[in-house]
Amino acid sequence: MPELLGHYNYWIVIVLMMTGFYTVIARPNLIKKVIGLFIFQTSVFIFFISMAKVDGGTAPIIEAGISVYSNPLPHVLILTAIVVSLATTALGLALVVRIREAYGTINEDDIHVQDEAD
Amino acid sequence: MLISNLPALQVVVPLVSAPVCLLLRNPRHAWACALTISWLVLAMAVMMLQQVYAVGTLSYAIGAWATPWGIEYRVDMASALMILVIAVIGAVVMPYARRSIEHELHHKHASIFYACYLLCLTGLLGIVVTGDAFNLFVFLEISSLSSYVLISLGGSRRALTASFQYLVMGTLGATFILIGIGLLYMMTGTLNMMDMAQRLTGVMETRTIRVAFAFVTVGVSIKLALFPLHIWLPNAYSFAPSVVSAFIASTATKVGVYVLLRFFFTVFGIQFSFVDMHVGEIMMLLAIAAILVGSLVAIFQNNAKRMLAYSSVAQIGYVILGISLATTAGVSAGMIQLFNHALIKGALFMALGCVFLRLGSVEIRNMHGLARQMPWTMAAFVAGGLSLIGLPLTAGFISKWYLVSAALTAGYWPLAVLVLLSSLLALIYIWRMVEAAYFQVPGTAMHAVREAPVSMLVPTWLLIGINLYVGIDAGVITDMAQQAATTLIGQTGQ
Amino acid sequence: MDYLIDIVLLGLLMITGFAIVRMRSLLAVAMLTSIYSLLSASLFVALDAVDVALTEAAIGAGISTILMLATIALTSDEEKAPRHTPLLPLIVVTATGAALIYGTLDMPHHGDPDAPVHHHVAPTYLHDTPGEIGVPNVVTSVLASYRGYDTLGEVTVILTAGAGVLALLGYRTRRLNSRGPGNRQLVVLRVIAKLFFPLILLFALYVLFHGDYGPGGGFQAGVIFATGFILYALAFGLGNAQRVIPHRLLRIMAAVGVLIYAGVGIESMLLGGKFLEYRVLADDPVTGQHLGIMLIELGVGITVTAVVLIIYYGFVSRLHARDI
Amino acid sequence: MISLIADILSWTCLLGGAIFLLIGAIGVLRFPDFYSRLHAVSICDTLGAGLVLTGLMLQGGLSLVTVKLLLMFYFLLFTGPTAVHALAEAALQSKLKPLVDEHES
Repeated sequence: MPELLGHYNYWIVIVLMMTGFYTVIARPNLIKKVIGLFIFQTSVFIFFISMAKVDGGTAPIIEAGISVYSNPLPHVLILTAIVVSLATTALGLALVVRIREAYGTINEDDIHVQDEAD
Repeated sequence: MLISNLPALQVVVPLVSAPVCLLLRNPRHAWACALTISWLVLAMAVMMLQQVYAVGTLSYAIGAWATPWGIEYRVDMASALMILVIAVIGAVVMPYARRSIEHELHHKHASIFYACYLLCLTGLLGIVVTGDAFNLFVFLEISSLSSYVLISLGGSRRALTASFQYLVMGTLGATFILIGIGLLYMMTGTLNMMDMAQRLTGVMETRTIRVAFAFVTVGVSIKLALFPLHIWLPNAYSFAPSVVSAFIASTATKVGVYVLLRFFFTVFGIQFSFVDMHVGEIMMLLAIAAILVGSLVAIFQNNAKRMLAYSSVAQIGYVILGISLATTAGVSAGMIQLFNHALIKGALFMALGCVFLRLGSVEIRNMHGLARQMPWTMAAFVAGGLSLIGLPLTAGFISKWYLVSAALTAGYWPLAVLVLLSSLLALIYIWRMVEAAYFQVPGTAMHAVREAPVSMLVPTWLLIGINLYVGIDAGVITDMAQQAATTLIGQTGQ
Repeated sequence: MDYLIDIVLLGLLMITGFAIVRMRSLLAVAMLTSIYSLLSASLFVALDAVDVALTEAAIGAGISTILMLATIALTSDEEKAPRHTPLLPLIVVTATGAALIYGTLDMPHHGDPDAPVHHHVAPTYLHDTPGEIGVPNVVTSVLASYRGYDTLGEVTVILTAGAGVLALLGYRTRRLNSRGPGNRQLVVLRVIAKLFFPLILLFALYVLFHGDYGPGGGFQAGVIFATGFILYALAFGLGNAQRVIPHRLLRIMAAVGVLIYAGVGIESMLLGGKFLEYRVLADDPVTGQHLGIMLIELGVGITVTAVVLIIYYGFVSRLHARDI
Repeated sequence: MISLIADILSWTCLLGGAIFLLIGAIGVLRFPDFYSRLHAVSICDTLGAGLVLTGLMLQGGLSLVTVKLLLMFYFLLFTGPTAVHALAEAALQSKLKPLVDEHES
């Protein structure tokens, strides 16, 4: 059973990543694109945290009587990455607001049509 | 204290000054701050280069934690050369920036602009200095986020969409790199690049490492705008403020190339990258496509900035072409081209910035007879253009010479023909500008146009001057590039 | 049992993910995104990453959702159907996914204690932290000390985002409605907000200073602190929140936080150590580490609070300016 | 013996809480309009979450965990009704009419 399912976690995470990736490249709505990026990044975080897990381990906070801890390093990396993703999301959404004010639409196809007309 | 902490200071000084700049409300003060820091960075870059010459590769353990537990800063010849490129461009662009920014930006955005410029500088320097894979990702994001902001500050509404497009593609690229680093970490258990290279030898055969290689390559290729992934670049360069176009066009993609070199040669090693994964052949094809498509599309552009942007796509192609040969001669040709192209594109975009300041437009059809009104600016543009084409006595000639001879030595004579052919294409698009500016009858509105201010002309001509100097006495640069290439390729032996 | 929780949460994540792709109402998509983030935070707890879970819940499910809702309010709620069939994206995504799955085949199994990840660098952190740093939470020690430079980079990233939002959205003070929305309807919300505002701030301080011993630290504390003010602004109007913590002050705070962090690094250089070498800050190395970590967490907290509020003010002041 | 009783009690609470949460969820799906759905939601906040927390407190015994759970319970008691109230208020303000049986009116 574990032999067969040793990677099930990663496979599902890959499907999740691709859901976000697809949303980014296939949807013309700009907000949807930002949301797609967010999903993509969050799924990558799950991937990192999955690799940190040790069977039978606990959270890496040292306590007497516990000897097996999960790996703290990916946790640290992902803490950093989460903040980066917040920064990207905030900047992306601010751009969307300004684009809407300038073009009156947040649909990529419509924006393209307006740009062509310029 | 100064010398021993030099690698850290190189990045920390601009980092600390960015929030200070944000606090200075007066645009003049912010500009003065950014200018001082840029020159300081250049001074440190020169000192660092001397250090590397004197003692070889520098290693600096941040927080005094031994590698691989802490983050290591590692400066070898290749990184020292890149730092020099970034620092030179930064130091030249800043004195130029004041007038241009006063003209193109609302004054209340000025201090934010300078803060973001310093952050971008910090990010680019950090990428080059670091020896830690994840730290590279963090600084990549600093430079990317600040360049999105800088591009969005361009006046037109298309700057916003250009910035958004760059944000989406850049974040996808960065996430791909993050996945690649994650896979590498999973198989090696370390993040330090040198340590990673050593521990990779045991797991080279696994499929996971191959996928990691593919993801890092694709992610970095988005950042450096390699041919099919370049679509963000023309818009970003065309609609950004002039100063930003000059700065980013001559540094950001170059740093992308540097990251690619680091991963190909230092982390994965030449054997794995070029023999097992055949990345050389793929890169060569993409580079050829980039050179041809970029040059051809550039010919048909009516906006001069857009034309230069497509030309950048082609020029990146040359750099990648050199690297794809995977010989010391090829890589050093790539590095020379990288250095020279930074100088040329910086100068050309700065000349266009002067034009935009006086003319309010960079459409070629508005430039009829411009050379009579702005002789110095247009002369700078022509000198830069000649270098772009690769005429003898210019820096462009040196890089093409080394590229062609590297290709011939490696036995790829059609590449030599390709380089010559694309020089002809470059001649055509530069000629379109020259024809408009020198040989067309000026319109009536043209009489009001004056020459650009001295504070903008001098930096532009400074770059042109370095350019011509390199064209005549190339020894310094080729020497450094060859050393850098030897260091990179030599590391593979381990 | 562990696996069961894993599978259930991953299944829920898949359902939410597909719903996000399919749905056309952006308001619903924003809420689903929040749910997605909360589900992944729960998964992080199941995978022993409590610090990450706290951050994800605060940032992903909290702040990001608020920003998405504000953006939707400023733009529009409906998504148009795409014009062309998404054939190329489908091919790209399938290829990428297939490549990744191919890559998993040689990976160590999930939870395998013998994986290389757990054997080279990480055990040293777990082993040396009590002696070298003296804090029980290893995530804090790695974040703030061993890899403290990454964290400095991360604060810089957040500062960049703040500067970007300042440049793009600015802050419109002129036509701000200081009384906020209708008074009578908001009585309940206001009473509760008054009750909870100090509690939230207190909790933020707890998270900040308890980060050495349990999950928490500067980022989480900063976000929670900012959330307190966001609640206040929701109940009493942006004008009143502005009076409590003015925009000008936020800009200063954002810069000062980064300066505190980098200042600690420079101070350690001046004292003869390397950049960010905390142990030279005090006579005893462990005390020095404690002091350094405390100071940088404070810097992080200040910058994050300020930037989150700058971003929030930026979005919401546009909303007000448009309504009036 | 005591621990057995505590276990039985706590599991009863947990199961009861789960059932109420399920009922609430079904209600949200099945009820015809916004206001009646709100009615269904509020059972999740109060009875559902309350019972689950009580069950967990019984599992935790006299420890710091129980104190934290109590604090959570206290928070939920305030925030749940406030959130529902704010939602209903917002719906009313945006002129959403409650669904009323045609025959009676």
